Amino acid sequence: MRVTVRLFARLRELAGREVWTTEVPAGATVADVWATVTQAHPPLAPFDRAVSCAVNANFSRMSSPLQEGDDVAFLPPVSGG
Amino acid sequence: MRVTVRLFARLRELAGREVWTTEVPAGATVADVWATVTQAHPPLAPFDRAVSCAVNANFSRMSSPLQEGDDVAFLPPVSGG
Amino acid sequence: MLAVTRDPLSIDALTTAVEAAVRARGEGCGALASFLGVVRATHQGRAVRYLEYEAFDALAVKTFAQIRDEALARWPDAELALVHRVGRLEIGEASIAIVAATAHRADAFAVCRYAIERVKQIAPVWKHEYFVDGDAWVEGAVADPEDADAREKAMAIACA
Amino acid sequence: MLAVTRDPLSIDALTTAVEAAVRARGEGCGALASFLGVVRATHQGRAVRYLEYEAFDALAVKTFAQIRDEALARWPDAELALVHRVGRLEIGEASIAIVAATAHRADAFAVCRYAIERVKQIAPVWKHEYFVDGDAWVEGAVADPEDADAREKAMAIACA
Repeated sequence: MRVTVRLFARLRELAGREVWTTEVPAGATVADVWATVTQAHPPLAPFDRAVSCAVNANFSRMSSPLQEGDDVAFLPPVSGG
Repeated sequence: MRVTVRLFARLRELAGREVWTTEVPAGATVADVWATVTQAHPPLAPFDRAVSCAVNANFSRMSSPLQEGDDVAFLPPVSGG
Repeated sequence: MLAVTRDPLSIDALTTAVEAAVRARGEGCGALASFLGVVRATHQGRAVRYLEYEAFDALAVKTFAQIRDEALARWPDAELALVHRVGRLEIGEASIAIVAATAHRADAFAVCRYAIERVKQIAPVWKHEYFVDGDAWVEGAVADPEDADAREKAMAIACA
Repeated sequence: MLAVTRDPLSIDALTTAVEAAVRARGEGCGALASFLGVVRATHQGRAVRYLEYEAFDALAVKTFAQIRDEALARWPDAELALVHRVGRLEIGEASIAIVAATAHRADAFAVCRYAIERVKQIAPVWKHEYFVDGDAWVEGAVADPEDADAREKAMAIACA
């Protein structure tokens, strides 16, 4: 199935890309998508334990299973305010 | 010597007057002026222990001696904010 | 930035002034905390029509300066603006505006809170409430700007 | 009153909206506490040229709504406005404006403080600092809006 991947802030800068679609196996989780992202962009790997994720603009868990067409966002540690 | 007396808020309302001049003996203190005020306006007497005072628009003590021409203000408990 | 006025209050105007004052002194502030006291529609169950505030203007401004001095003695990087409105105030209108600026937010909240506590303790300002069924002067603290206990109480509340 | 914007922020505008919202619900608020985060001229000794803030807008607004819900669960009489600015911000400009309204002042300060602490914990917003001699992303908390420990920490700071 196809999902959209979206990176923000330093993750976006390190990967050199912001939004793209990718093919993942049926039943894939957010963590599976993250694994493909870090494989393609090794500089993101250090964020393994510091990344937050959102599916369709709602906070999610790395263990959440995805649906066809989901929009999966990865967020580095935040610094608003 | 002559001093100006000035009342605020509820003191002014109870006395029915706001600013006037009065004659006090040389060496009189703020407390002496207050005594003449409460004598002339008995409804103010209950404020004996709750009145603050200012001389020439600076907070003062009831025991402070006055000078000719001083402006003596009496302030009921405050409620700003 | 320390005043008694008959005009409506604006936090934005005070913010601009305070931010500029702190920046002129050095690095600038990173945090501004503000307080606005507003006329409520009821007081202890009674329906309020409007309020009238009265101040001893000259002494009030000196009192605000004392409060600012006290705050800066404790928080040297702070700046403080404090304006009290007097005259007739309708429901929803603001009676007091305080803006405190510091480098970091914890201090900004503390300075702002300290200022409003001190105003309520010592500022020569009086509130006269006009209800649907009568009116009343509000009488709170006996103002004594030298009272160290009151000052410490305000500091304890601010730094809780 | 919960938004991400590229425009300059105004506490006065939020104050008007919040006061009206609370009044529409009942007696109105007596106290409004506000917070404004401002760009400082230096950060850890380095001279700042400007900042850029980036947000995940749609998620940020939902996060602000969660923060408001959390605040209202604890302070049912409260109302909260929260706007974060994004894009390029110059020194002295405000990045975030928060206005909290309640009946009484202690709660207003607490709600406002709670909101800024929570924003820093969970809002999907990022600060990119541009110095005279380089630039850096600022990375603070790992955002987890379900983390009860973080929520309790923010509450403890707010209610100290």
